[in-house]
Amino acid sequence: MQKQDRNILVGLVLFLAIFPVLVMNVGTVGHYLDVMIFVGIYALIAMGLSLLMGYAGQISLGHAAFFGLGAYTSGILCVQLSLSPWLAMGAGAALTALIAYVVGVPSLKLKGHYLAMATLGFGVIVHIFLNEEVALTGGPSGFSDIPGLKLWGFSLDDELRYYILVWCFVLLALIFSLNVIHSRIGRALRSLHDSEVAADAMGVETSKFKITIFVLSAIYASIAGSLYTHYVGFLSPSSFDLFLSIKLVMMVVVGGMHTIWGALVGTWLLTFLGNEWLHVFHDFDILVYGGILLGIVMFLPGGLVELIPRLGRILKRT
Amino acid sequence: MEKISLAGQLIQYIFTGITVGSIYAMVGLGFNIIYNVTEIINFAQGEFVMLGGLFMVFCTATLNLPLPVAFILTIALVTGVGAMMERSTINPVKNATVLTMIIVTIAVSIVLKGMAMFAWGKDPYIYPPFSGSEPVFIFGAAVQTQTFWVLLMTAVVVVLLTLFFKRTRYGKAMLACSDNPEAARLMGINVNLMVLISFALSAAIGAVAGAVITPISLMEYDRGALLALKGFGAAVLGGLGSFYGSVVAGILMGIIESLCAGLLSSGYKDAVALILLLLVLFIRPSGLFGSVEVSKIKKFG
Amino acid sequence: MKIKRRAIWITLALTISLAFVFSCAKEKEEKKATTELKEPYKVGAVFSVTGRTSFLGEPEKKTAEMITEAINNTGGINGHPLELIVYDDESDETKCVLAVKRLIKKDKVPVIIGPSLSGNSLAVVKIVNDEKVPLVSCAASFKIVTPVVDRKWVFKVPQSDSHAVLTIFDHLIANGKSKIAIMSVSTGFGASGREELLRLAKEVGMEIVADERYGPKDTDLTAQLTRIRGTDAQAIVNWSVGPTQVLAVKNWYDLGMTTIPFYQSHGFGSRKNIELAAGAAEGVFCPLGRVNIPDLVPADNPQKEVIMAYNQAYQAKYNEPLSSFGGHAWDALNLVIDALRAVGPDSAKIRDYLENRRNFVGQHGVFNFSPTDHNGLTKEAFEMVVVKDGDWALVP
Amino acid sequence: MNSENSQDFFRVDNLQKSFGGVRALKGLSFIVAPGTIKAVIGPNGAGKTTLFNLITGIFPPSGGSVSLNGVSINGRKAQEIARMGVSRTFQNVEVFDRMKVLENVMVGRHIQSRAGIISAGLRSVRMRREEREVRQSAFEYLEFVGLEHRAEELAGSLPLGEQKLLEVARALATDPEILLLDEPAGGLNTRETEKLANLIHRIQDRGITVLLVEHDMNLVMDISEEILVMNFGEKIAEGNPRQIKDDPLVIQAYLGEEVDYSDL
Repeated sequence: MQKQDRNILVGLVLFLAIFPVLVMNVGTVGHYLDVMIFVGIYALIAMGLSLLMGYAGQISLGHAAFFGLGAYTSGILCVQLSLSPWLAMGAGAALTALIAYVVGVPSLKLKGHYLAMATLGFGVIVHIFLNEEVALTGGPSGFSDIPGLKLWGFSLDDELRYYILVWCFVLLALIFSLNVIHSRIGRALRSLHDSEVAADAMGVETSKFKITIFVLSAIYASIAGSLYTHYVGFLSPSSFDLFLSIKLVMMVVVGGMHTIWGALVGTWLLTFLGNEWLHVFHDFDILVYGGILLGIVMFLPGGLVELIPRLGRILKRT
Repeated sequence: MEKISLAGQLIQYIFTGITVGSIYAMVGLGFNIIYNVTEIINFAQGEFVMLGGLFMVFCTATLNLPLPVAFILTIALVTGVGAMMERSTINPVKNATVLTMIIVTIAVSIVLKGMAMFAWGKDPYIYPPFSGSEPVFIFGAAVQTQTFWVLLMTAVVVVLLTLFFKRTRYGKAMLACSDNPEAARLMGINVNLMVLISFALSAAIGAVAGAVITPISLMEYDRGALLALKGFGAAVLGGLGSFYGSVVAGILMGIIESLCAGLLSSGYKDAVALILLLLVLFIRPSGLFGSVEVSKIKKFG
Repeated sequence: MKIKRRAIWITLALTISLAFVFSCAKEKEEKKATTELKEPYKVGAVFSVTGRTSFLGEPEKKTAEMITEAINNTGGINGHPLELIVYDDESDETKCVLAVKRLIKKDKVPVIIGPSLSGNSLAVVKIVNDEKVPLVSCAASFKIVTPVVDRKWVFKVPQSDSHAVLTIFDHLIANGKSKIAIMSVSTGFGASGREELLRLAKEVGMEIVADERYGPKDTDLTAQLTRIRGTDAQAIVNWSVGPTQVLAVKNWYDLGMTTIPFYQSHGFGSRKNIELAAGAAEGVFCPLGRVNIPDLVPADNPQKEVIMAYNQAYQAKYNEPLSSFGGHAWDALNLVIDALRAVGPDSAKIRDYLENRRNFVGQHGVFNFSPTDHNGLTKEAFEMVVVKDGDWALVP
Repeated sequence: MNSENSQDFFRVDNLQKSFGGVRALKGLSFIVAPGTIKAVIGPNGAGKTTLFNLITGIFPPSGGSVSLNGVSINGRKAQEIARMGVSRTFQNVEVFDRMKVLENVMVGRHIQSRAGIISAGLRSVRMRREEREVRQSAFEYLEFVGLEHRAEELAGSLPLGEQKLLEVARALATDPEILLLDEPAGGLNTRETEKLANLIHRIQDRGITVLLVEHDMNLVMDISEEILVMNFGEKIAEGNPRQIKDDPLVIQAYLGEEVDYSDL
């Protein structure tokens, strides 16, 4: 891991540690801990997407499907087979990885917009499947009463514990991703971006790594799905539709897709905007949301993380 | 009433499929025009259709304009929206990747949706069909007269587009842009203007689609996204860049959906259409009529 | 270019700040209206005001705000002003979960009404049970309140789908029909209705000859109806809300299928739908809560008075026709006000009070809650009506 | 290195390529003996770069074959050919602009390392050891071409001459048996060219066979043991520098130009 990354990581951990202390006893923001749990869940997916988009250079408009597959596998195995939630999470990840591989091999041969359409189509197909297989998934009415998570007999049902759990997962995935980025695989993927011919001539197995990253990002999404399931305790297909896929891509782009930190920033901003801060606008919120998004992508095409060095320069000047 | 015969059913499915498919085709055409000039997939394309329907509501019900006037005014208004969108959001952004531009269009679609919500509320709207509401019976299949308007307008759009691209100076210039924007610029073509025209033209086609489909299917502020999805499917299935491809693919998708809903399973009709689309892509990675070479030249991401 | 850019930035910033100021001002105004002598009673509400099911949440929000205003103008609840805190879940489960948590944690409300959707209600059942805050849902699914042991803190005011299905089946049987085709939209509402149709059809011996589904944004249902035309269905029952239910009626009419009677779910209960169908809805049956048909309710019906009052007040304030969904908010909020008046803002006491409330006359029926029934309605809450001359008429 | 039969080390047989109707290579055959330096020269458009692109698998040949140590490599993917021991540099420099200089060379070590995604993500002991080794050897290659002082800079920020050296280091890092240099001296000044000649000799000293395309005749004459002259996609002469200098066909190929070696 690079020094810079390590510093940011330490900063993030400190922030995460202080955050609950800061907000929990303040009435008006006491529920921010909840929002942060969802930020964590979506950040997990966004990080995988960031690897896929920013590093492997592939787009996916179907990641809500992997999120949903993880969530539903967890939910179904726990409720119908009374499997341990942790086992179910693993099973979900394995199943999702398998499906991602099967879908990824033919899809990743496609380029640009065709790949976008293929992943989008896959996402919609999974969504329809969740809607129609009523016997298995409960159909559009969803299914409820999914048990919460337990760890060594500890029930993880209060926000603080779940917050810690979710962000532990996020940090682990973050460290894993940073390690991958700074390994031969990350180098191979970055080299691909700069010059595909040269990467080829160095013996870099382009398609193999694209699929590896695709599967990895699907596994992240699946684990996020399991965490979502056990927190909310209720599943219905509408939580895993095309619009979520698009929103996830937006999170990555708004944050800045050329670094994995961008995914965290984007997820954090869009989740808080969408769920919290725009409520003051009442009915106007959709317009403001669209406007903010438009402003960011138009004027900061590299995402919000672009602002940080700029801010640094301004601070230095003063 | 009597049971309908299987043949009658089939005819009914195909008519329904062609009607719905024509709309997909028109949305797909809109995608293609912008894509050809800019390589951007404009996800606000569905919003143009929505606006087409709702501006018609405004013109006919609120302003009480006669139908032809309302129709032309609607197209003019939506074209204006398309042009404004290009000037305010696409044009000012320089040096952005195609992916960023796609996100810009998604953001615009959210804003347009929000504006429509304010102007018209969330209820669906409808206005009477262009010529009488009594259906015509063909071989036992009931066909709404509006269906003929949809087909007619699709045909008119296709013919006018062909004439535009083959015969007019601007059309030829736009095709040149699509082949190679740099070369076009060097040849003295105002690429900037061509991009503007492409958005205006797409918006106009979207408006036509919205205006003719609303009497059949109603229209409300958040209908755009799903239409955009289907239209994108048609554009990709036909092969991005191919106008005839998206018309054929759009109608094909409509018919497959309708046949599937009628004969197999109505719940899975969209899934079946999409699975077929994916299979086609896996076998022919550039769609039915797309050129492999062209898709290689185009940059992305 | 530079100047242009700056202009766009400025416009953007101005718009946002203006909207911000505007909405803050609005909030303050609301606050001012409720500052009275005694401490206000808070009631939380979560409705789907925007998003794909905004047609549920919007009248609900309007109704709830209207009632709040009215009660505060007449001295509040035992002198306490009522403070209604409405959040919009945008028809989204995650947002709904967050909104309910916010109501409990940030706003510390003792009781919550809503959400509008069954899925969203089910998503928050666990939270309100854990937090021990009573919730009066405005969504229909019977799952929200079954089994009652696991749903101790949850009530719901809309009639269950089973009530509507039974009303329709009664009418079908009375008219000698035994083979039906069903159509349903693939959303929570449609799926729940479909489940009940399939389940209850078996019980009453109704044969289902076609079971068609469609998406909530489909533009044409001709294919599904044509397939039904190919069966020997004696009636069609359609279960959906929103534009597709109008589409179903229009396509049914256009296909010349009017000889096969068409039944809509109770989701059809808005006059707008009849207008949108533009004549095609003539002869369509549907079971409706009495709130939808104020003029048709006989004068001796216990609900007549409250329904007429609500109807007049709503039309006067918003100048738009009533929808049955607003009625759910009326029932939920008035039940809660009733409880607050009796026991004050104490979650546990409100729950106990609601569970034992009998003979509460509401918009959608006379509620009789009990420890085994957190809905409190029967199929008598529905009247079978038919569209006649562009308006509702009671089925004789 | 397999030098038992020098005929079989690197062999190009009747290699052909047409683009559309244009025949860029019309049946070219030659061999490269192990451990030698061979140059390919010819006027612009003679098909030299096409030859390199066919050998390294950037596009498939239309006919004929290429083999290394008796194993056919034509028609394989570029990555596979790289793994078999053929590495190259590019005429229009293709360094990884946004990566550090050292990282560029580390990509060159790609096929010499094997950490998979799991051991990479978990930073297993083995992976860390491997990573250290990769970094170490990459640094050695940088030292070899004399770029060690630039290790931490972005490759895109280097001047052209250093980018060319970087490409050489990166190509060497793959441990090739044969190294293809595509106009390594293009855009270099005299001093840099001298250093380059020295570098190519040192590469040869490591036992690596070198095949280069070059316009700088002084360099070519100075370092190569054999020269292949091409024109219009065909071989017109082959031999040692002295033979080539005197070959009438070569002189004819450059007719209309001054017969000046520096301009050939």
